[in-house]
Amino acid sequence: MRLSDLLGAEVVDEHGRAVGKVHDVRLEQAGPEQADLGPGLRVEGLIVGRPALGARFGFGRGVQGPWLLRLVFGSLGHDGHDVAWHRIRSIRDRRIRIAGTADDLPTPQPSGD
Amino acid sequence: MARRLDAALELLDRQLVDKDGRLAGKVDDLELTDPGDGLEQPRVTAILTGPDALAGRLHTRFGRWLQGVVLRLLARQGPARVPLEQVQAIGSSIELRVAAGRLDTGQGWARRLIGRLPGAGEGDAAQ
Amino acid sequence: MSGTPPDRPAARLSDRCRRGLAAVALALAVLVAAAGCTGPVRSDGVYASKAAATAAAAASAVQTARLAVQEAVDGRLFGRTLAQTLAEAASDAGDAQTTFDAIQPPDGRADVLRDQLDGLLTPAVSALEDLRIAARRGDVAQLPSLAAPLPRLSDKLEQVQKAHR
Amino acid sequence: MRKLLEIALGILTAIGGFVDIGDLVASTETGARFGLGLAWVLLVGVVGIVIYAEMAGRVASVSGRAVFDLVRERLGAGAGLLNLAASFFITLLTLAAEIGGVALSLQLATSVNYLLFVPVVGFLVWLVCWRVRFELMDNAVGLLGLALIVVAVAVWRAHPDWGAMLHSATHPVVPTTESHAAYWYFAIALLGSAMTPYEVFFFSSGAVEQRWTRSDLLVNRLNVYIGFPLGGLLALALMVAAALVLEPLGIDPSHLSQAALPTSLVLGRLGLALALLGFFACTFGASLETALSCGYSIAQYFGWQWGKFVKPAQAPRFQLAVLVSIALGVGLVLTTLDPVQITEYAIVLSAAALPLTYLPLLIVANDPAYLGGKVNSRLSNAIASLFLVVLVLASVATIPLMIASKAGGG
Repeated sequence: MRLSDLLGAEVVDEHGRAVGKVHDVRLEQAGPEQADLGPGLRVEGLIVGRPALGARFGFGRGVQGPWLLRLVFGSLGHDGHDVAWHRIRSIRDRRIRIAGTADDLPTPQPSGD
Repeated sequence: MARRLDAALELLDRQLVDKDGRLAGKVDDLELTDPGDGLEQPRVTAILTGPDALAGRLHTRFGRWLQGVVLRLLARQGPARVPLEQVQAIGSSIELRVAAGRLDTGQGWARRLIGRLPGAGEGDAAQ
Repeated sequence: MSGTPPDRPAARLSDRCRRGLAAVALALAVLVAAAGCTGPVRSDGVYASKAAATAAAAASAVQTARLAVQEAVDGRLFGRTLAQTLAEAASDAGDAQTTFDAIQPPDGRADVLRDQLDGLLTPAVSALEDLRIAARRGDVAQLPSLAAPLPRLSDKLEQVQKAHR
Repeated sequence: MRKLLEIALGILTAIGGFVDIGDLVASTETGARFGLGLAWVLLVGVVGIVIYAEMAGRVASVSGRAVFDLVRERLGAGAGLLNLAASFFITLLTLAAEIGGVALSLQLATSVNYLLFVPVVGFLVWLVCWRVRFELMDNAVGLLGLALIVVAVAVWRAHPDWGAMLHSATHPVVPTTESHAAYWYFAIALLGSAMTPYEVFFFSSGAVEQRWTRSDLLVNRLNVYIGFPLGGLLALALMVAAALVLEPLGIDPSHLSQAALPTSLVLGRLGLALALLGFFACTFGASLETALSCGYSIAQYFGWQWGKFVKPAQAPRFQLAVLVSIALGVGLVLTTLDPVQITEYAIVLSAAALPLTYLPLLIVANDPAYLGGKVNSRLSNAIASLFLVVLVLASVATIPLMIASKAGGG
């Protein structure tokens, strides 16, 4: 499987209602932290919802930037959902069904490494 | 606290730099283990780089067609794989432990072509 | 078109498509009209403005030639640069005349204007051609006499341009 | 002492390298048709390129990464690809115009048909890109471009009425012989010629080629703040020369020969010889810059090794991209499409695409991940943001104006 198979996939909740599209995949270091990447990276969860152009430009992470651009792009902040991997019930060619419903999903915090 | 990364935001499209500081392509996609029926958490096994990996990200007919064309053009089966163990560090670019020559990043045909011109010098020893 | 009657949603869709296509077609028509291609010209006003533009282009070529000849006579130009400058001026004037003559004059009044302008373009183009040939041969001495008619021609061309802008 | 020499050389190169075929055509044509009515746009364009070139140089010096590499990282692969396609097409068009410009300069000096020179020029451009060291190439061509100073000398020696000129520049008015649409169309063309995207690609990639680091930020700033404005003065000199000599005679220049007439009128054959050298040098230099920029943008998007600081065999796909771009440029000129016409389309399309280049650059120049403490100051952010608004407006207005003014012909 490839990361691009998850990106853009359609996520629906247990009632079949659309939650949104996957626009990022959160990875975590599997196992204790060793030199650099050590045992590698594991998928911790999916970030679902409208892509945050502002985040892409780095407004969420330390970019103060000209206020004009923050005004225009900054506002497109994270309004997506953070879907932990263990909530996923099935993945079939770019359509992901999860347990529970959209509103009991936390909004994603910036990964802030 | 285990380090956390947003794959698309902080890995995808980042510049790969080999151990000699030479540029070795971009992170065009990531290879994950298949969750299978058990739906275990997929692990990142390798970084994929090359125009065909890039084309694979366009989940449209055009993307698949482009991927086919690029593969035939570069006469290769699939994108170049950079196993995750060869990644030294992740920052504003991705430093690798290995020389770019060792990675089959599709430089071959271009290097043979350019190498014929006078004064081209020799490529990396390993290529 | 397939014979099956379109069901409700498809019909609504095709209405929207038809309206969309109509809007696009209209926009394209406006764009083409605004771009003002040199097809047959209907109203007299447009013909006059074409005449004015042609007169301006010809006057520009004639003035370029006059300036170049004056500089050459004063020993300020290289022979080859003079030849190139005059060759371009001659071709500009010639192009202006051919483009203008290709336009169909819409009515009698336009015919008068056409003859008047052609009366200036033809001598201008031939004078510039003679200058180009003399310059390419390098005999600078002949240039002043060949350039003699240019001042009158450029003044008259500028009058035509101002009158019909 | 060596540092002083390096700074002086950098500034002189920036001056000589500023003007290209776009500036040559745009400044001369606007001077002849509008007098100094569009001089203010040249000033705006120079301020714009100064602000953004300094940013590009700073980003490259501190992060070691060139503009297009970061464009993809910031916009993502999809938007990055669209940006690449547009920027590459415009840079290729500019490359063709520059190669055509070199051929036209040679034609003007020899009266031999320019088409015969085009393949030779193409080969020479490739040869220099392939073999000549970056600094040597950049400095040699930049210094030769200084020959254009002769145009400014001609304007000085013509003893114009400086007061009247200043007045007409500060109180721009659209001549009765011109339509407003044409006035604003040429304003955009002039802005496009001053801020052509390849200048930023080349300037930032050049900083990496010359291995600039934080310690070179001073050289970068001096080059840009002194070199570019003085280069802009050369473009202004071309405009004033046309306004003084061509405009009163009603000459609408569409050939390089007409652009040289004012200088030879005042300074005679010596002036003409230097002007021809200046035309040749600035278009040849710009041909090198655009050819390399074609290679830079593609290689940086795909992450291939690029640059002349490595042996060609170590950056084969970059060198191939440069070679193919030059071949395409030569091919485009050999279609006998008038190079001045190609230039006009190149600078107008540049104007339409300016935000594509400058938005990502402005964003990266504010990102501490790349610049650490060297991010934009509040002042440069304010000016740069103001410029971005101007660029977006110009970009939106380009196509409608092109139609309304029938590409300036109206």
